[in-house]
Amino acid sequence: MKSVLLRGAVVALFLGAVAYPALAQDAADTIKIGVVAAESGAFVSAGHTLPAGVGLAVKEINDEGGIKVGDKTYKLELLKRDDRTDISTAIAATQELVRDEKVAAIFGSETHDFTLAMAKITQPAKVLHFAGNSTLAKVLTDSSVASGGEDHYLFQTEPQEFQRSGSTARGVLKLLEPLVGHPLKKSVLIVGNDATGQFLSSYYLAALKSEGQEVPDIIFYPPDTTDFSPFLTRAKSLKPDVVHFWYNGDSTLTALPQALELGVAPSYFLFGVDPGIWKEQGLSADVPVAMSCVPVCWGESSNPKAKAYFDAYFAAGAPKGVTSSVSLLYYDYVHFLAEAWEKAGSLDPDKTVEALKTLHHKGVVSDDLAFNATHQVTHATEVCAAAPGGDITCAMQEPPADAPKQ
Amino acid sequence: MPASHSFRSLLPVLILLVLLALVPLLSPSNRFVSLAISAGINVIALYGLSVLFGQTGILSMGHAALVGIGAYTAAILARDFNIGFWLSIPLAGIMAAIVAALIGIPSLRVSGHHFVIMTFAFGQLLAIILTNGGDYTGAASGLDVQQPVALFGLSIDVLTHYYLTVVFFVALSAIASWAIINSRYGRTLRAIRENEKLAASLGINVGRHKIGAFIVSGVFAGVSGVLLAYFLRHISPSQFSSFPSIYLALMVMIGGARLLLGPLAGGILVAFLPELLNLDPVQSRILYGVCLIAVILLLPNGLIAGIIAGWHKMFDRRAAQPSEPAVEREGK
Amino acid sequence: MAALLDIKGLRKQFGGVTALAGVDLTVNEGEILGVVGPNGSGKTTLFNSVTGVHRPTAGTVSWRGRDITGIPANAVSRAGIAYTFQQAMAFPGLSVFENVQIATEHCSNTLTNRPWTTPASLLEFVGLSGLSGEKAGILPFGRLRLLGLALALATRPSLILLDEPAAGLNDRETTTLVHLVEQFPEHGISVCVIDHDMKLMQMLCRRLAVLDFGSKIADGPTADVLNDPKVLEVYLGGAL
Amino acid sequence: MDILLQQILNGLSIASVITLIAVGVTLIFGLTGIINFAHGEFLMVGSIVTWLAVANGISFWLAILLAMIVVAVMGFALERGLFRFTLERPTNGFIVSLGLIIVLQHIVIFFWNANQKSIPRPLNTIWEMGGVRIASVRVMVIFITAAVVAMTFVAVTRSRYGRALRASVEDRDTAALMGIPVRRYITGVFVLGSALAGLGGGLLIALFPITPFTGGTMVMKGFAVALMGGLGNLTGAVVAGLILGIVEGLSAGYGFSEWTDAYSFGLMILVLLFRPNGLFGGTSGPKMA
Repeated sequence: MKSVLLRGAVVALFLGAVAYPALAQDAADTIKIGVVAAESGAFVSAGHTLPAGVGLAVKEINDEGGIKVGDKTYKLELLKRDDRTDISTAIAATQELVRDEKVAAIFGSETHDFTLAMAKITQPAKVLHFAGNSTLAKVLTDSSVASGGEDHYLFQTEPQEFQRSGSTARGVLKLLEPLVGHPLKKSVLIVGNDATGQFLSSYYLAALKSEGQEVPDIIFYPPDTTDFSPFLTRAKSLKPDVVHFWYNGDSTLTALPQALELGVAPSYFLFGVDPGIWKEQGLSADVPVAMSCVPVCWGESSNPKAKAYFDAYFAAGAPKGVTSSVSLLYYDYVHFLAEAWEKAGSLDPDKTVEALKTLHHKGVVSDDLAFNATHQVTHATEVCAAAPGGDITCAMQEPPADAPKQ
Repeated sequence: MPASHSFRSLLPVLILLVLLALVPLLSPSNRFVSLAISAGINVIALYGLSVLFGQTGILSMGHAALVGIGAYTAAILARDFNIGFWLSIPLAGIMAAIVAALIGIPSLRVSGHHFVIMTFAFGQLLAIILTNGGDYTGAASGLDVQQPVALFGLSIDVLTHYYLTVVFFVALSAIASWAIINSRYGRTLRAIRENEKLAASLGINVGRHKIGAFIVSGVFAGVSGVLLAYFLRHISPSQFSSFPSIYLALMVMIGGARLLLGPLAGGILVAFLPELLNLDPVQSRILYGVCLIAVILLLPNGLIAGIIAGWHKMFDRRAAQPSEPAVEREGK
Repeated sequence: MAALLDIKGLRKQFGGVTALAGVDLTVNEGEILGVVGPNGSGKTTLFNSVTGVHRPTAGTVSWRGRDITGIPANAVSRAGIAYTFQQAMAFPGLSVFENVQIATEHCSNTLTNRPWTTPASLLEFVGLSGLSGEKAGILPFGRLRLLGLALALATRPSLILLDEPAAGLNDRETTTLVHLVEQFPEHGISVCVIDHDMKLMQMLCRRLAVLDFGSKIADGPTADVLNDPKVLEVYLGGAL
Repeated sequence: MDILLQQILNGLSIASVITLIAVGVTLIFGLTGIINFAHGEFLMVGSIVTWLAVANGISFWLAILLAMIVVAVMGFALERGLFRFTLERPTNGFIVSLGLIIVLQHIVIFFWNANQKSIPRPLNTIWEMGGVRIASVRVMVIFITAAVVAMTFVAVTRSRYGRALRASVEDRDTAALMGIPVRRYITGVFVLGSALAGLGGGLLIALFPITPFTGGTMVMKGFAVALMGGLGNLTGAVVAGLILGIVEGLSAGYGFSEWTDAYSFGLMILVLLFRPNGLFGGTSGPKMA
């Protein structure tokens, strides 16, 4: 019997050693901010931009001496947690940041369903939660964001989808038509079949139709497709004027050469592909290609402040990638939050939410960043177009005032 | 086999579970408790897999799909029929068991790797069906679980309370698994694992028992799915496709599929090993991969068998392998 | 004595090869029947076709008057026919005790007048009690055969089919085997043995059937069969 | 009409890529008894080596050769270093390969980040016959695959080594008794399979941009085809690859596109149900329990 008891005890000790106690008490006047994102695993290409963007903003704020809230000045302390592209780790990291570290705000994550699961922890704990997933619109309703609602402290740092889709559709058609030389009447969508793809395409389809486009088909492909030729041939059979690739930059860049090979359409639109990548990889096309970036392009931008931001962003060591501009969905809103705290004069979550809803923040993406009634931002979208063999022109597109009739 | 003898093999697990239940007294960090809950939920599914693979010798790479069935059943029951946590446990268990039986039927004709890749295909098919299931399955964005969890009025949603609920279900799974291993049914499954032809010649209906093993493994997976749905509060198809299934197979093997402590050890190791390596995220993943390789090369029979063998050597008792059936080492 | 097992016109075709070309054979209650024949004469195929390992191409197998042609292996065992395999088989990863325990747990007939119903008594009977804790996989070949016998007996059969039970045994082990098998009829277990060890068959069987190229060429008391010219010519290549 | 022809041609091109992966898998899986789920990462390493070589000015053809050599050497080191110890218990080889997946992916991320990498296409001409277009680079891949499969087929089935190899998988001990140096053959086939993965990786990056995670998803189809065709059976791998390629091409082209993968997985389940050991019957592969 003795040996059996001993055996159980040793294994338990191994477990006990792992339960390291909560970290040492933090310094007096710092505010903790958490970031949960994929810094390893399959989503690292999108995830790494979050800590990079937030880290840059926090450094800038601390370098300027921190923020004055009420009569005290605070420095910001950034806590980065890798979710390893695994929902259980994302949940554990959120529990740690909310309950152990008692952070004032959380940014992340890059994956739609991770963010929703995280929100179930941050919201009851009254922790401000900023995320750039456009699909948050599904949960952000007037009742859920009202005080006492289940998403009162949740903010979507991307425009309402009908606005982004509307301005994108308008921009794409406006930029491509002169390059193609004849009016564009028929569009076909080729979209990745996952949460974001399904959500975005429903709005973009409506936006195209409201621009007078005939859209005979939306072709969904399994998210990790590499050989797109069957889908592209199917699109070709519909004889479209424009083929619109949504939304994952990597998949779109895999599909484009195959589309050019098959000569599918006289022009293409690549959502989420940055002109910077277009030039970096020396891509070229014998037909006009439009591109749009989320939210602003780093390769070629008509937005003066974007260049300064991205120079600092890449200088801080982040690799140049298709998703580098996603960092802006987080960078601007650290400054926005800091300004809200200063305006509210207190760190109280409810006061901060009120400040966030009334403030108009001058950020990189736009000089007039503001959250609407359902905690979503409204700003213009940047669409660029590359003429065959060459120069890229970009232009900001203003969003439509209200959603097209469904 | 004298009953007291086989009870002895349950004792280490019970002791370990009591210790695990006392962990909240050490006021561990919330991160630890959250990871422990996720690990515990995996362990419940692993006990199902240990009956299927450890006892019956059938490896399945679609076990996470069955957990998914459990989770989605719980979410849909809560959404459409307002059925809460406790009632959805048996219902989800039954649903997962039915799907498990369906996945099991081909195992009567196809065996070995051909069957493994088939279960892999089933796992992928389920993820595709859920992704394209429209509003009913919440399509690719998945489903929310709004129902609160309470027991006799006490809210379980507090982390440590949920942790204790998970430990309770892990204990239930361990005891059920122990009961199966030491029962006539368990011996029948082991006979099928060791030599199907001989088993049939002794009157064992091999086909029916194989399907039975799938059904049992499905029940464990379904219960695990309910606990997962109510813990994450939001489930989506990508959590139950092929790689999660491959990881469940990894956990049960690295722990020791045939031993009562195997699933527990495998689940805890795979969940907490990354915690010990907190270098830069990418470097710690490299180290994590290396550690997995090291563990299985140094302890080919799995963690528990390795610990037991090391234990005997350390106390230089006779190194012959212990004879209780439940603690036998993995044979060829 | 009623015919326990009655095989009529049993044929078995493997592709172009005719392993059994219409064999008639009966085994009576309380009898020890021997089936002999040169290698490849269809002895094992006969067994496999009765025990459900193979499905016969034609012919019928009836057991106590009931047609059991082609029923699955586990149904044959439940009907009360037990058998050992040519290559001695056991559950290698499990202990000897557990091997036999499994067999006793799956015997469904409720015949109580069988002596060996508990694992301990079975192991005692075949002389393996000392090894009950050992893994079956490490048993030497001779003991593996005895374990196979114990497994078959554990299902409380009315008829036991032994496929070359003495293969690989030394003389001492063969005599103990013969001594064990001889006791079976007293306990209501009829026996049918396949072997080509004539010395063993003479010791054990009172009746012999001879197979050659898939058909039966002789069937009768052991002494007569051994002097039958056809058997001598085919089997022993000339006078004994 | 030309659309149907184009879809069949697309299917043929998909088939060639999947078959090239399946040949490596069916060799290693079927003939050495090693369960290497990291075969996809071997492919990815082949792509990365090709990318690095081309980026440093080396011609594409030399780069592919380099990729084959590097991955072959890596295969040799991993077989000698790790998989040699798991021959007795293949399921442990499966765990080692899972660990390798994580290690190889994250080493590449550590040195060359996780962004998408591509090389300029070695051949740019695109042929067009009556509305049906095929890129010369895809035809190149089809021909190289056909050549590679033919050469491996001769090596494995016709030659002395091939027969000895298949014998050693059926029963390692008996083969050893007959004087077949089983250990050396297993290493030899593993290295050959790795070299094929290197070649596959090089051709893959010639067709599509790759990320450190592309290998993982591609290899699952390779496993499916290897098992559908029959483990260790090269003819089976080619035929099953063709079937899967055409089904995928037509289902994406004409069926419900979001169910494309469902068709190929469903097809695989049906084939295995009716031909439990694969279309052409192969070895049962490494032991399981």
